[in-house]
Amino acid sequence: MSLLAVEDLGISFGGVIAVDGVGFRVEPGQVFSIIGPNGAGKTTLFNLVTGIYTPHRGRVTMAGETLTGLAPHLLARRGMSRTFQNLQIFFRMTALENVMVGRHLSERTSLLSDLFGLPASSRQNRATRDAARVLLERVGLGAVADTLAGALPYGALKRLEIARALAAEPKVLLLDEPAAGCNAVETEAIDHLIADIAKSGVGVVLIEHDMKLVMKISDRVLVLAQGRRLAEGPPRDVRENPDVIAAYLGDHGAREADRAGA
Amino acid sequence: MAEFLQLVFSGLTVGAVYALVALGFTLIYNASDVINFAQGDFVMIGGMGTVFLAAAGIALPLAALMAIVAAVIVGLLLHRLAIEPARGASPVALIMITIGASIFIKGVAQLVFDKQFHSLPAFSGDAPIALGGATLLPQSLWVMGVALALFVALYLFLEKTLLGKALRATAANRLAARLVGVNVTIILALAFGVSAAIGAIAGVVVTPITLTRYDVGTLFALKGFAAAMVGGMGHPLGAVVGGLLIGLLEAFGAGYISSTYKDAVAFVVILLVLFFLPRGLFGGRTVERV
Amino acid sequence: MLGRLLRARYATLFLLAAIMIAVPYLAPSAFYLRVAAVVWVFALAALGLTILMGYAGQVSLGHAGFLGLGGYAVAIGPARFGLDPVLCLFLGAALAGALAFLVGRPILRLKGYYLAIATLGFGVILALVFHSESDWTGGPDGMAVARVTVFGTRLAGAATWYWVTAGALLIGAFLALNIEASPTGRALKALHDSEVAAAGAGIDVGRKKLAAFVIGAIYAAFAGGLLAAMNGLITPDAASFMHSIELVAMVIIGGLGSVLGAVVGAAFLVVLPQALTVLQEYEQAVLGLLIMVFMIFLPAGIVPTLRKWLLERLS
Amino acid sequence: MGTTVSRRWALRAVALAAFMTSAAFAADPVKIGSVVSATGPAAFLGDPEAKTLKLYVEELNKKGGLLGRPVELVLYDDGGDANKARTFATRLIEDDKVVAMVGGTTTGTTMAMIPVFEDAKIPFISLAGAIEIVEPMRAFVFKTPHTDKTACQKIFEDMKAKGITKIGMISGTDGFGKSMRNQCLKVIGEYGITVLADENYGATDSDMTPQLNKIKNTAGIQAVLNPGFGQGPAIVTRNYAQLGIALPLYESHGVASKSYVELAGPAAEGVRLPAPALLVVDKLPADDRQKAIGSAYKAAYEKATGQPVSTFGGYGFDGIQILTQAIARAKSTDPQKIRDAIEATKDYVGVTGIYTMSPTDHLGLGTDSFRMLQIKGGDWVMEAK
Repeated sequence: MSLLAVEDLGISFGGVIAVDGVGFRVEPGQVFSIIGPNGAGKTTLFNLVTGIYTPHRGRVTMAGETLTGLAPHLLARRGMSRTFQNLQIFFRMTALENVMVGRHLSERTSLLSDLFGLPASSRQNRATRDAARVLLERVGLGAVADTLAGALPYGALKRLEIARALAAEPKVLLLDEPAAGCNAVETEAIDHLIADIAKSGVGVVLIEHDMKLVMKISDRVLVLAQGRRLAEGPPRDVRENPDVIAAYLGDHGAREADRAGA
Repeated sequence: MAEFLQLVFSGLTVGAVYALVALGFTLIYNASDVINFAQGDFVMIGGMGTVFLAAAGIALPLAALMAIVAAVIVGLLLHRLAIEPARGASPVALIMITIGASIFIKGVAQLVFDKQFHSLPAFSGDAPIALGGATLLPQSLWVMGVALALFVALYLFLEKTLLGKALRATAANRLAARLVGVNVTIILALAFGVSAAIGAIAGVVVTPITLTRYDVGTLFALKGFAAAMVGGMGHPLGAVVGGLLIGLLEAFGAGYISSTYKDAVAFVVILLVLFFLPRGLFGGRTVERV
Repeated sequence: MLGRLLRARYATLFLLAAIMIAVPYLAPSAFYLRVAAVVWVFALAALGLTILMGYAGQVSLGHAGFLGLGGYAVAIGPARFGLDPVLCLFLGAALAGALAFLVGRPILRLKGYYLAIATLGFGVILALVFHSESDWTGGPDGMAVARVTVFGTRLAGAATWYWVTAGALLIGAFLALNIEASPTGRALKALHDSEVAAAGAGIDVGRKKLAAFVIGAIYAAFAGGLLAAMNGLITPDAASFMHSIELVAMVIIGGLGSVLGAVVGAAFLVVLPQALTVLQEYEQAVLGLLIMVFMIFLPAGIVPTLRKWLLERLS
Repeated sequence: MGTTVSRRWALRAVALAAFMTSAAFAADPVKIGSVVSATGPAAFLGDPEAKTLKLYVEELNKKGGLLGRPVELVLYDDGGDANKARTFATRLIEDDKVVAMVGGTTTGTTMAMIPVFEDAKIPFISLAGAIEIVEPMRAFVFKTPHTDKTACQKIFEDMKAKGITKIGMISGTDGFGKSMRNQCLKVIGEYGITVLADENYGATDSDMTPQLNKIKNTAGIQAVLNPGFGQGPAIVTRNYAQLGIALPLYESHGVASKSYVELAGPAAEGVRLPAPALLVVDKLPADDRQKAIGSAYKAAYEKATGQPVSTFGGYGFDGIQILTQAIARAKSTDPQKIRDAIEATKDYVGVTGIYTMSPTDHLGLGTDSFRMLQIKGGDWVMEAK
C-alpha cells in the first residue's frame, strides 16, 4: 500500500481535456517529480489531487483511504500539504503569522476559549508561535519573522510557503515550482531543504522546471504532455527515454539533461 | 389571461427601468471595478432636472436634453474629483466614496430643487391602450422602447466602435489595455459619462409614470444593483435580463402571492438563483486559478 | 514606550475605558451622554462587522436585520410572553445567532459583490417582516419596549444608559480583541487573504466564515436589544437597508479590521449629524461631502492611517 | 474622540456667534423646540411643517415676541429616523432647555420622543396622526392632526349615505397607511360595510396595477378606499384610471394637498376624500369661522414658500398657535403652567378645525372638522352637507 496512490485521474474544462487518465504512486521518503512543458496539466493534476478541482474520473488514495473529491481542508487533515505556483501568501500578516496559520491543525482551542481569551488560548498561541519560529529558521527566514509578508522578496515567499506547508506536519507534501524565480544560491538551499524533508519520511511531490534540480533530487520522474503520461521512471531512464527527448525535451532539453547527469 | 398580461405589462415597464440602472452599474463596474451607488441619483437628476427646467419655461425636449447633459457633467465630475484621486484604494473604500457621493447629490438636490414629488406630462397622452383585455399606458411603450434603443445603441457602441472596443479591453484587462496604448483614464471617464447619460435618460422617460423626488435614487440604486448581480455583474445582457426579471417578479409577486411581500418574493428568487449560479445568470462558472 | 503601547493587545481597551470615564466629566449636559450612549451601541453593532468584514473579509449589507431582530426580541418578549427584558436581550442574541447559522451556510458560499447582494436581500426580507407583521411588531410605527428593571432598579435616564452601553461595548471590544489574537482570528484573517491557502492549511473555510457571521449577528442583535431598551421603542426602520449601509460605513470609515476603528467610525456617523445641525438644510450635502473627503484621503480608514502615521513618527 | 469633541465645540461656537449677531434681541428668548422629518420618506409632511413653524415664529417675533421676550425656534431634522428623533428630543431638553416642543412628524418618531418629554415634564404637541399618541392620555403630550379614526368615520358615513356596502381597500404600508387601514377596519363594522379585497403597496412602489387589477377582478365591489400619503396615492389614482375602474375612489386626508391633484392629473377627477376646511378655504361661506384664519395662513405660506398650502403645514400652524397662545395665557414659560394652559385650550379656531381640549382630551377635534371633498376640474369642491 503506497503512501499516495493516484489512479487514472481525469478532468476536462469546456470540452478540453486537461488531464487524461494520469496515475502515479509516492512512497514515504521519496521525491517524486512531475515535469512537462507549460500547459501539460501539471498544476491541474496538483489541483485534482489536493481537492481544489473534483476529478471527472479516477481515484486518489492515501495509505489505502480513498480521498477523491474531499474538500482541501479535509485532505489537509489527512496529511496532505501543498504550495502554490502563483503564491497564495497571507499578505496582511507577518512571515511568522503565515507559518502560525499553517499550524492550524495542531491547535486545540475552542471558539469560546478564543473569544474569552482563556489561558488555554494564550498557551496555544505561545506553542504555535514557538513551533512556527523553528520552521522559519529551518527555511532560513528567521531574521524576517516579524516582517509583513507583503514586504518580502519573491524567493523568500517561496520558502515561506514551504514553511507554512511543513507546519501542518504533512505526510505528503506537494511543491509547485518551489525554485521558480530563485537564484542559484536560493535554489541550492531549496534543494537541501527538499532532501531534508524527504529524509524525515515525508513523501514529496514536486513540479519543477529546473531540470538540474529535478534530476538531482528525484527518486522518480513523471513526464506529462498534453494532459497525458508520456513516461515515468527513475531520472536516468526518463532522461534517456527517446519519446521524452523527442516530444518534450528537444535538443535544448537533451543538452540540459546531459549536463545535469554529467 | 388578461390578468397575466396586465402583470407582464407592469413588470416589463418597471423592469425596463431597473435594467437601465443595472446597465449603468455594469458599465462602470467593467471599466473600474467600482460599484457606483450614486447610479440611481443620475435617474433622479434626469427626472428632476427636466421637471424644473420645463417649469422654468424651457420646451420639454430641450429641458430633457439639458438635464441629461447635467447628469453627464455630474458623472464626469464624480469620476474626476472623487474616483480618480482615490485610485488604488480598496473596492470598499471606493464604494464608500460613491455612497458619500450619493448622499451629497441628494443633499444638493433638495437645495437646488425641492423635497416634493413631481411629475412630467406623458409624451403621448394618458389614454390607455387596450390589449388582450389588459391596458397599457403609451408611456410604458416609451419606457420599453427607449430601454431597447439604449441597449442596442450600447451594444453597437461596445462592439463596433474603436472607443467601445477600448472600453471592453479595459474591462477585460486594465494593464494590458494600458500597454496597447488605451488611455485608461479617459475610458473610465467615458464609462461614468455614458452611465450617467443612461441613468438620466431612464429618469426622463420614467418620471411620467413613477413620479420623481430628490431621493428616489436610493430605490433605483438598490433595485438596479440587485438586477446587475442576479444577471451576473459585468454582463450587459445579464443586466437587462436581471432588470426585467426583477420587474416581472415584483409584478407577479404582488399579483399572485402577496402585495405586502412582493419585494421579498423578488429577493427570495434572487437568493435562489445565486445559490445555484453563484455568479449570476450570465456570470458563467469560472474555474479558480491557483 | 508609546510604540509598544500602540501594539499592545489591550491598549484599545484601556483607551476606550479612559474615554468612557472622561466623557461624563466633560459633558455639559445629559444630552452628550445620550449621544455617547448611541455611539457605544452602534459601535457594538459595528464591532460584529469588524469581525465579519474586517477579520474574515466577508461583506454583509443586511446586518441591520440582526440589529432589528435583537430590538424586537426585547420588545416582543416582555409584551407577548411576559418574559424578563434582560433575558430577552440574550434570547434575541441567541435567536439572531441561530438564524445566522441557518442562512449563513448557503449565503457565505457566495463571494464579493454576490455575497453583498445576498446579505442585502436577506436584510430587506427581515425588515419587511418587521414592517408587515403588525400583530407582532406593531407595524411601521414600531413597538414600545417595556422599561428594563435590573435587580429592582429601573434603568432610566441618559446617565444610566451611558454606563450600561459603555459596559456592553467594553465587553464586546474585549471579546473582539481576544478573537483577533487567537487561533480563530488567525484563521479568519488567513481566509480573508487566500481561501485556497487557508483551506490548504486545514482550515474549514466555510465553518470559520459561518462562525464569524454568527458572532457578527450576535453582536448586532445585542446592540439592537440595547438600543430598543434604551429608546423604549423599536421601529422597522432600525433594520432597514440604509442602516445596514450605515453600519458598513462605520467600519470602513473608522478602519476595516480595527476595534478602535469601529468605535471611531460609529462616533463619526452619530456625532457628525448632531454637529452639522447648525448647517440646517446644508446638513446632508456636507455629510456626504465629508464621507467622500475622508475616504479619498484616508482610504484605509481613520484609525489605521493615524496609527501608521504615529508608528512612523516614533520609529 | 478628542478631535470630534473639539470640532463639535467649534461648530457650536460658530453657531452661537451667528445667532448673537443676527438676533438683535436683548431679552432672554423663549425657546421652543421642534423635531420634524424634513427629509427622508416623510419629508412630504415634515417639510411644510418645518417651513410653517419657521414662518410663524418669525412672524411672532416681528410682532414683539411672547411675554415681551423674543421667541427662538430650535428646529432639528430627524430624517424620519426614530432613534435620531429620540436623540434630538434629549438635546432639546438637556442642551437647548426648551420650554415646550411642537413636532414629531410621524407616529414612529413621536412615540420615540414621548418618554423623553414625559420624563422631563415638558409639553409636547405632536403633529402625527395615530390615536395612540393621545390614547392612553399622557400628561404632557398633545396633538393637532385629526386621528385616522375620525377620517375613517367620515369616509364611511359618506359611503353609507350613498348605499355602498362592499369595498376594496388598497393601503400604503408606511406608518400612515397602515395605521389608517387598521383604524378603518376597527370602525367599519359600525357602518355595515365589508372589505372584499384588502391590498397593500410599499411606500416607494412605482406601479400598483397588479394590486388594483386584483381589486378590479373581485366581484361585488362598489367602491375603493386608498389610505396612504406621499406619491403612492397619486400612482394608485393614475393606475386606477389606466385600468378603467369606474367605481368611486376614496382617498384619505393623507393626500390633502394640491400636489396630489397635480401629480394624479386628470385621473384624480371625481376622487372623494375627507379634508380640513383649509383646502377649500376660498370656497367657504363668509360666515365660516375658519375662513379668516385659513385664508391668512394659506396666503402667508404660499407667499413665503412658493408652494401650495397643505394640511400638514396646517397641523404645524395649529400646533404653534395653540402653544404660543397657551404661553401667552399662562403668562409664564414654566413648562407645567404651559401644559395646564394647553389643556385649557377652548374654542381655538385653527386651520385644521376648532379645538377644545380638556383633561380627558388632548386633541380636542371632532369629526365635524373634516369636510368631505370631491375633485372636480382639477380643484377641490365641497360636498353639500
